[in-house]
Amino acid sequence: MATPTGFKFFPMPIHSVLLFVVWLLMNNTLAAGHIFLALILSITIPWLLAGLQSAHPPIRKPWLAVRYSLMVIMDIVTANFEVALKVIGPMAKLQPGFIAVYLDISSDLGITLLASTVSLTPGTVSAEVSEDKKWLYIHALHLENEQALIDSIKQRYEKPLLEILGC
Amino acid sequence: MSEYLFWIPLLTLLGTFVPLLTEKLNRNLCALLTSIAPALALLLVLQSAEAVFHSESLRQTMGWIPVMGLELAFRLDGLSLLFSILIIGIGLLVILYARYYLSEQESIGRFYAYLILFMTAMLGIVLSNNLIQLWMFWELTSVSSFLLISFWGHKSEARKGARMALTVTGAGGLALLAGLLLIGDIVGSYNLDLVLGSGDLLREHSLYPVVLALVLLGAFTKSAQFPFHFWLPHAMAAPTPVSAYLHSATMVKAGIFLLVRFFPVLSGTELWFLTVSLTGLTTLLLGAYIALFKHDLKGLLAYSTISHLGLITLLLGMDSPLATVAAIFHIINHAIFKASLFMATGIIDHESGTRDMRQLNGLWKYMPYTATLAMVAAASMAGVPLLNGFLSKEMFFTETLYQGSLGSLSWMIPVLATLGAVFSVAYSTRFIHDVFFNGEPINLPKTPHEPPRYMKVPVEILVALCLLVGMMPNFIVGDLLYFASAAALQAEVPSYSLSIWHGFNFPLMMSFLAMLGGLTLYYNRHVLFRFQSQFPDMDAKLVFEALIQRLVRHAQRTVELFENHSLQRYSYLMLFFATILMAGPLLDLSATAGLRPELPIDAISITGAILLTVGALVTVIWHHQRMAALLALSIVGLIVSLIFARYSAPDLALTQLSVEVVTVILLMLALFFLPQKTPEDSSPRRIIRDLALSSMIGGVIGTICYALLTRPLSTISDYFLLHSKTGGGGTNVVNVILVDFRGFDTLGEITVLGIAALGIFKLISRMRLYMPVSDETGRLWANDRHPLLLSVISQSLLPLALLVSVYIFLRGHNMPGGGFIAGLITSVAIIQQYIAHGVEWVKPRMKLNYQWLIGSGILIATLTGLGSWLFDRPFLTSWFDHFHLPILGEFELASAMLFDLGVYLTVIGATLLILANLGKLTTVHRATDMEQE
Amino acid sequence: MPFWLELIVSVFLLVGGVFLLVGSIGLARLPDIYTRLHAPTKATTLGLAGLLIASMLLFSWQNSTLSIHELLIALFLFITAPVSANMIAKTALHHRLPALERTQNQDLAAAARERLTPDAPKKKGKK
Amino acid sequence: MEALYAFCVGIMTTCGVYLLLRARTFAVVLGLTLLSYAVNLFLFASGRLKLNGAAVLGQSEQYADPLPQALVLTAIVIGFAMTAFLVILAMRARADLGNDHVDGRFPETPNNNNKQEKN
Amino acid sequence: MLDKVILIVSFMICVALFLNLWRLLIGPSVSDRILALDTLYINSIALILLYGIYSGGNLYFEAALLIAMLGFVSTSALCKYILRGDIIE
Amino acid sequence: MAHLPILPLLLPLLMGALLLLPPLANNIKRQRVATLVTMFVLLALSVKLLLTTHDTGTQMYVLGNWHPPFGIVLVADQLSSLLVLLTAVLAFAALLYACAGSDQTGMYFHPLFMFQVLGINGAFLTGDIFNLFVFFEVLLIASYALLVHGGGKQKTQSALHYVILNLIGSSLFLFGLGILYGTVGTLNIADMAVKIAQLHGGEAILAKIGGLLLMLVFGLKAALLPLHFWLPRTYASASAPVAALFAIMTKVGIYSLLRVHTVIFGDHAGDLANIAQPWLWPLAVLTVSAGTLGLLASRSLRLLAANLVVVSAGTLLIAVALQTAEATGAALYYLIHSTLAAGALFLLADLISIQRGKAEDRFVKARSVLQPKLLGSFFFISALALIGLPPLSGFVGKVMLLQATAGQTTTLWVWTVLLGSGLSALIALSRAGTTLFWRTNYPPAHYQLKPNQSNPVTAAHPLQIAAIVWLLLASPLLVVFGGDMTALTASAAQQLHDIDQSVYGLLPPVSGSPAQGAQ
Ligand code: NA
Ligand code: NA
Repeated sequence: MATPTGFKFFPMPIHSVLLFVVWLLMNNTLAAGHIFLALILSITIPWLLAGLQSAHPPIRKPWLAVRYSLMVIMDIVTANFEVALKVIGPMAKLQPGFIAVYLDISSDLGITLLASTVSLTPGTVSAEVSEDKKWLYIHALHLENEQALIDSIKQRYEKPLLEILGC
Repeated sequence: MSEYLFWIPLLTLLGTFVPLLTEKLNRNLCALLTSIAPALALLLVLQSAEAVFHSESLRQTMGWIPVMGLELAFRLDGLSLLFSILIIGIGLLVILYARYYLSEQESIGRFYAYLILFMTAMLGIVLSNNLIQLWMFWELTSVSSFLLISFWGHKSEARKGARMALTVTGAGGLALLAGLLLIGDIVGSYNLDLVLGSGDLLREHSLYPVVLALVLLGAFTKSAQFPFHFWLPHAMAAPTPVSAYLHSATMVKAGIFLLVRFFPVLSGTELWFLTVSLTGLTTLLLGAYIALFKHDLKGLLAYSTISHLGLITLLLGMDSPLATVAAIFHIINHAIFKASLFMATGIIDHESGTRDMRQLNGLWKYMPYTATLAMVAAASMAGVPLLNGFLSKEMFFTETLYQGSLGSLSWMIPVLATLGAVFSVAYSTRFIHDVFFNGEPINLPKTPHEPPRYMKVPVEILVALCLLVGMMPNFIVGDLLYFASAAALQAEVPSYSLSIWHGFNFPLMMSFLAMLGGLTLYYNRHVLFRFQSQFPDMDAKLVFEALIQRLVRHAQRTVELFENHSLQRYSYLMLFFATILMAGPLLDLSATAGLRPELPIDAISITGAILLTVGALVTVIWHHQRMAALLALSIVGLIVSLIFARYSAPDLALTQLSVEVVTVILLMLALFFLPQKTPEDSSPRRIIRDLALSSMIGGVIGTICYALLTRPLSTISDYFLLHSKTGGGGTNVVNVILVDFRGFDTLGEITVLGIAALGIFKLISRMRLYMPVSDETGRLWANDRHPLLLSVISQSLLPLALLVSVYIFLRGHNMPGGGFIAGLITSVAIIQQYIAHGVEWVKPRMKLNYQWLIGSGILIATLTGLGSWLFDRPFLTSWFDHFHLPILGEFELASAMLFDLGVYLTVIGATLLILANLGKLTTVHRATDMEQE
Repeated sequence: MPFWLELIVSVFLLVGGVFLLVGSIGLARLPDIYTRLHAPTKATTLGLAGLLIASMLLFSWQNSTLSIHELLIALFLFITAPVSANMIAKTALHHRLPALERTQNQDLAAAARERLTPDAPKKKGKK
Repeated sequence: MEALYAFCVGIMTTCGVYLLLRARTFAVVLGLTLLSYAVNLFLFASGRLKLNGAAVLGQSEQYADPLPQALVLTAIVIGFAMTAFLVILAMRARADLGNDHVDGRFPETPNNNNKQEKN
Repeated sequence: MLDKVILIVSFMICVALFLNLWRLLIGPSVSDRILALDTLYINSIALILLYGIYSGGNLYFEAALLIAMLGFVSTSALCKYILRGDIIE
Repeated sequence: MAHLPILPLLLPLLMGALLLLPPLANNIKRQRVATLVTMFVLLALSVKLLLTTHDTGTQMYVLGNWHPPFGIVLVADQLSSLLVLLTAVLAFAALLYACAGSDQTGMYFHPLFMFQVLGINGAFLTGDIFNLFVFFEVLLIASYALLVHGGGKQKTQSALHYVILNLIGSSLFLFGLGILYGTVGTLNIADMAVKIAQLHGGEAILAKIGGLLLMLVFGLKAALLPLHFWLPRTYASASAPVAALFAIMTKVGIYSLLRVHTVIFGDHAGDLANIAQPWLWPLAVLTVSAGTLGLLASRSLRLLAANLVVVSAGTLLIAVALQTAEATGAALYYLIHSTLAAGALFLLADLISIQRGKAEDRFVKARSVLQPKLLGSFFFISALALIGLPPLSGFVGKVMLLQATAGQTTTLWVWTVLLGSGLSALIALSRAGTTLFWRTNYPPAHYQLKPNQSNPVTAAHPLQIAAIVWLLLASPLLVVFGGDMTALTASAAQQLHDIDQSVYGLLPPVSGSPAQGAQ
C-alpha cells in the first residue's frame, strides 16, 4: 500500500500515539509486554492503513488542542443542563431555527471538528455543509439571537480550531 | 458331469457380440459367424439329449448372490431339452431367413445382436433351475423383444407396438416376480428342484390363490391370453423374421413354458382348472374368430397365434396328464407351422410389397414354389390330416371329450373347441385361397416373383418337418415328447399313442366337422364380414395408447395439484408436519414445568421481553414497508444480544451484535435492488391460516423451551470447564470449545462462510440489475454521495477499529472475543470505509484479494490442525505453552491462536467478498436501468 | 466500599440515568425531527458519560488498579454522535420533513437541502 | 423468568414462521432472520439459564453450560452465511425473473396450463 | 445504597427504552425511527454498563464498546440508504 | 495410515482452499487437473478405507485427541466407508463430465465441488450429532452455490425454493438438537444412544420430539413426502454434473435417518425405541406413490430422472422404516445402484438435450440426436437399471427389498407400490426413450448437420462419454459381483444394527471417565 505522505514508519504520527494510548487503555495495564505490543501495533496498523487515509493538516499546537477539548467538555456539561430543562419544560416556549455559518476554516478535518463540536455542544446540531464547504448549516433548539449564536460559534470554536490546525 | 450346461446360454450370450463385431464384414459372413454360437449351443443341447432320454436331469449350479437366494442354476430335463431345441433350431433358421429379409441399408448386425440376446434370454428361462434366475431371463425376454419389435423405431406403430408389448409383459413380469418370491418364501428356497417337490405345501398354503394369480398373470400376459392378448397383433410391426421367431417358438411360448413348468405344483385344484381352462377357451375362440377378419396376413397369423396359445392353455387347464402331453405336442407343432407361415408371409411381403389380402390375389402364378410351402403349412394350421397340426388337434379334441370338471356344462368344451377349429380352418383357407388364388393381384407395389434361393431354405425345412411329424410322429418327436411330458408332469407319463390313425372316432368326427364347417364358413365369408363390419373396429393400439395418455394426464393433473410450485404451500406443509410431530408427544407431557427452580423476574427482563415482543410483532406488521421492518428487526437483534449478555454468554452477545450489523447492511444493499414495498397479496383466509399455524408452532416451541428450562440436566460440559485451562490453555471455555474441543465444528463453520461468499460472488457476477433512480416515493436520490463528516470520521475511526479487533482477537482465548468477532469488526470497519468513501475510492487504496483471504484462512486453519500430525497426534490436537522473556514478561503461545487466525481471515475475506462486490455492482452503471415489473 | 465512594458513584449513576432519561423524553416529546435530534445526541451521550465514570470509579476501586478503559466508549461516542446526528439531519432535509411552523429561517433548510450557499442578503455569518 | 424467556422464543418463532409463509422474498428473509434468532435462543436455552455465570474461568463462581454457547455461536455464523446467500439469491431472482415473488411468478389462473405434450 | 441507586437507574433506563420504542413505533418519518433506534443503542450500552456495575463483572465492557461502534455503522448505513438508496457506491 | 478416516475430509477441504489461491486460482486447466487428481486419490483412499473397516473393524478418529463423548469423533464403519466410496465414484464421474466444459459456465465450480464432496463425506463420517449439522450445512451451502451454476431463470427459481426450504429445515434441525442436548446433555451419537435409553417421563417425551424433528429434517433431504416437492424441479434445473452429484444428496438424508434412528432411537432405546417407524413407513409408501405418479407426469427427461430419485428415495425409506438388518442390507445395495444409475441418467439427459436443440430433453417430436446409437445405448442401459429390469443392478436391489419386506403386515402395501413404481418407470422410460430417439422429424440416417446453424450441435466430448460409461459400468459390475457386494452391504447393515459395535464399541469402557491424554 502506498504511503502518500509522512514518514515511512510513522505515516500517521498522531494516530500512532492515539493507538498506543488506546491499547494500554483497553487493556488497563502498563505491563512491559503490553507496552511492547502497543508499540508494534501503533506502528503496524497505521502502516497497513496508510493508503486508506487522506492527508490531513498536522496539529500545530497540541496544547491548544488539549485546552480546546477540555473547554468543549465543560461546555457540553454545563449546557446539557440547559437543554435538559428545555426538553422537560413546555414545548410551546421553544423557538427553534436554522442558521448558516460562513466557514473560514477550510480543511475537511477542520470543518468536521467544528461541526462535531457544534453538534456536541447543546442547543445546536450541524445539519449540513454546503457543497463548496463554505457554509455550515446548523439547527438551533432555541434561537433567540441569531447573530450572537453565529458569533459565539466562530469565536469560541472556529478560531481555536483554525489555530490548532493552521488553516 | 454336466459342467457344460451354463455354456449353452453363455455361448449365445457371447454370440450376441459377434454380429456387432462382424457387421462391417460381408453380410453373408456376418450371418454365418453369427450362427456359430447358436449352432454350438445346439450341439451341446443335442449332446445332452442322450442323457435326458435316459431319464436324467442334468444340473449345474454356481453360487452368485446367496443373500437373495440367486444362484446360477441350470437344469436340463426333457422339457428344457424340447424348448432349447425349438429355440435354437428355429432361431438358426430365422438367422438365415433374416439375412435375405433385411435390406442392405438396415443394420443387420444390430438385428442379429438383439435376436441372439433374445435367444439367450429364452434359453435362460427354459434352463433355469432357480426361480429368481428364471425371472431374470423372463424379463430379459421382454426387454430384448422390445428391441426386436421396435427395430424400425422410426415407424410410429413399431414404437407403440413395442411399448405395448413391453408394458403388458413387463407388468406381468412384475406380478410373476411377486408370485415367485412368495413361492420362495413359502417353500424356503428358490431352487426349482425343491419347489417342484413342494406342490402340496404350496397348494395347501393360505396364499396359494395369490401365488396362483400372480404366476398366471405373468404367464397369461406373456402368452397373450385374453384379456392380455391385445399386445400381440401390434408386435407385428416388427420385421417378419422377428414375428416368425417370437410368435412361434419363443416369446409367447415362454408363458406356456411357465404354465407347464409349474404344472406339478400349481395345478390340480379347482381354481387352476377354472382360471386356466376358461382363459384358454376364451382366447382360443376369440383369436380364431378375429383372425378370420384380418386383411393383413400377419394380423391373421397373429390372431391365429393367440388362438393356438389359447388352445394350449386350455389343454393345460384341463388338468389331466394326457392333456398336458397334448399341450406339449401342440407346442412343438404350432412352433413349426407358425414359424414357416410367418416366413412365407415375409417372403410374400418382401416380394410383392404388401401383406394386404385385398390386394394379394393369385400369387400362385408368380411364386408357385413358395405358395406350395405356405399352403402345406397353412393346412397344418388348419389341422389337415397327415400334417403335424392334425395330430395334436386330434389329441386336443380327445381331451376335451374326456374332461368333466364343468359338471353338466362339460359338453360345452368340445363343442366350443370344435367351433374354434371351424374358424381355424376358415382362416387357414382364407390364407391359402385369398392369397394364392382368387383372381389377379390388385395394385401391388412390386411384381412378385420367387425369393432368393436361400431365403426359402428355412421354410422348406419347417414345412418338411410339418410333413415328417405329421406322418412319422413317433420317429421324429416321440422321445422328445415323452421326456418333455415326463419332466412337465414330474410323474408317470400316461400311455398315449402317436399314430396318425386312431380309427373312426369322435375326435375324428370333430375334425371332419371342423373342416366342413370351416370351408363352408369361408365360402360364406362375405355374410360374416358384413356382420362383423357393423362393429366398430377397435384398434387395441389406439385404445391402449389412449389409456396410457389418460393415465399420464391424470398423473400430471394429480402431480400438479400437489406439486404446484408454490413455495408457500411447501413451506406450510413442512411446518405443519413439524407442528404435528412436535405437538403429538407434547400432549402426553403431563407437567410442563419441571423441578428446576426458576429465576425471579425483574423489571429489566420485562422491559427486554416487551421490546423484543413489540419488535418482532412490528416486524410482521410492518413487513410491507421494508425499511421500517428492517428497523424493527434491528431492535429484536439488539435485544437478543442483550439476552445473551444477561445470561452469561458474553461471546454470544458480541457475535450476535456484529453479525446483526453486517446482516442489516447486507439487507440494505439488497433492498436497493428489491421493491421497497410488499404488496398485499395474501387473502384474508391465507393470513388466518398462516397465523394459526405460526402461533401453533410458536406455542409448541415456547412450551418445549419452558419444559426444558425447568428441568434439571447434567451434561458433559463439566469436562470442558475442568480441562479448558489445563488441556486447552485458555480460560474462556466457550472459545476453547470453539477452537479446540470442537475445533472441527469451527473449521466446518468457516468453510460454510467461505462457500457462502463464493456462492454469493457467483450469484452476483453477470447479474442483470434493475436500479431505481429514485426512492419508492419517486424522490430522486440526494446528490451528496460521500457526506463530508461521515468520510472524515470514518477514516479516522478505521485504525481504532482495527486496534479493537486485534484486542478482541488476542484476548479471545482467555476472555470473551476471538477470531470470528475480530474478523467481523475488521470487516465492518472496512465496510464503513466503503459506505463513507465509495468503492472507487477504496478499491485502489486497498488491494486485498478477498478470495485469497478466504482460501488462506481455511488453509491456515486446516494446516494448523495438520500440524499435530508431526507430533503423531490426531488432526486438530492443540498445543500451547507459556514462555518467559526478559522485560516483556510471561506470555502464552497456542496453536489455537493460529487456528483462530484462519477463522479471522476467512471471516474478513467472506464478508468483504460479499459486501464489497455487492457494492461494486452499481458503480459502473448507476441509474441506467429502470424498474421493470 | 467507603461511603464516599459509594456516594460519588451513586451520584454519577443518577446523573447518568437522569440524562439518559431526559434524552429519551426529549426524543418522545419534542415536536419535530430537527428538535428531536438534539435530545439524544447529547443528553444521552452525557448520560452515558455519567455511567461510564461511575463504572470507572467502581472498577478502579474494586480491582485496585486504574480502570479507565470505559473512556474508550466515551471516546467513540463523542466522535460518532455528531456524525450520526448529521446524517439523520441530512435524511430529514432530504425527505423535506416539515420543521415546526415557528422555526426561524426555514429558507435556510431549503438551501441546506441542496447544499447551496444561502441567499446573498442572508450572509449573516460574514465578518 | 424461564416462562418469560420461553414466551419470547415462542413469539419470535411465531412471527418468524408467519413471515416465512409470505409470498415475497424480502418478507421470507425477515422471517428467517427472526426464526434464526428464536432458534439460537432455543439452542442456548438447552443449557438452561444462568445469571452471572459466564464460562470464563475465574470470573464467576458457578459457570453456565459453555457447550450450548459454542453451538449457538456456530449456529449464528452459519445462519449468517445462509441468510446472506438467500438475500443475494433473492436479488438474483428479482433480476432474472423480474419480480420478487418467491415462486418467481404470480399465481396462475387455473386455465392456462393445459398444454399437453403428446408422444 | 448503591443497589438501590442501580435499581432506580435501571428503572430510568427502562423508561427511556420504552420512550425510544414509542418513538420508533409512531415515527412519523423514517428519520425519526432511525433516531429512535440510535438512541435505543445508546440506552442499551447504558444497560450493559449498569449490569456490569451491578454484577461486578468485567466481561461486559466489550459488548458496550461494540454496540457503540456498530450502532454508529448501522445508523450511518441506514441514513445513507435513505439518502442514496445504495449504501456502497 | 492412522489418519485414514479423516483423509476423505481433509483432501477436498485442502484442495478447495488451494483452488482459491494462486497458482490454481483462475486457471481452469490447472484446476481441472488438480481436482481430477484429488478425486482419483480420494477414490483410492475410499477403497482403502472400506477395506480397512471391513478387515479390521470400525475406525474411530478422535479429533483433537479429545476422547468421546467429549470431543468430536469420526466413525468410519462399513456403512459410512461404503457411502464415502460411493460418493467418490459418483463425484469422479460428475467431475469428469464437468471438465468437458460445463465447469466454465460459472465461477468457482471446482472449489465448490470440492467443498460439496467435503460436506457429503463429513456427513457420512461424523460420529457427532452437532458436527453432522455442520456438515449438513457445508453440503447444503455448497449445493446452493452449485445449483445456480450455469445461470438461467429456472435455476434461480428452483434454487430459491430449495434454499428457503432447506433453511427452514436447518432451523428445525437446530430445534431438534436443542431438545436433544437439553434432555441428554451430550452430542456424541453413541453416547446419546446410551443416554436416550435411560430417559423416562417428561424428558423422554421431549427427547422424542427432538428425534421426530430430526426425522423430519432428514426426511426433507431424503425427499420424504410431504417434504419432497422441491426435489423434481430442483434436480431437473441443475446443470448436469451438479444434478448427477445431487443424486447422492437424498442418500445423505437416508443415511442420517439410518444412523440416528437405528443407533440412537433403535430397538434398544427403551421408551424411545423406533419412534420414527409409525411415521416413516406410511409416508415412505406415499413417497414412492408420489414419485410413481411423477414418473408418468414428467414432461422432460430430467424431470423423469428427478422423479426416479424420489422413487428410489421412497423405496429406501421403506427399508429404513423396517429397521431390520436384512432390509438395511438390501437398501444399501439398492442405494448404491440407484445413486449411480440416476447420476448417469442426469448426465445423459444433458447430452441428449444438447443434441436435440431447442426441444432439449422435453418429450416432444424434435430433430434427432447427433449420436443416436451411442446415446441410445446409454439410455437403454440406464433405463434398464433404473426400472429394475435384469440383467442390470436394479433388479437385484429391488428383489432383495421385496424379500426383506416379505411376511410382514405391510407386505401388501409395500409390494404393491414397489412393483407399481417399477411398472410406472417402465412405462415412463419406454415412452421417453422411444420419443427422444425415434420420434424425430427426420429419420436419423437422413439427418445432416448444417454448417451454418446458429446453435451448433457438437458431438459428446470424450470426457463426457467417459463419465457416463464410468457410471453405467457400475450397474453390470454390481450384478456380476453381486455376491460380494450384497455380502458387503449385509455386513455393513449387520454392523449398524449391532448395538455392541455401533454404540458401546465407540465409547470408553466406563462412560464419563476422563480419557483425555492430549498435550
Ligand atoms: Na386376396
Ligand atoms: Na454500490
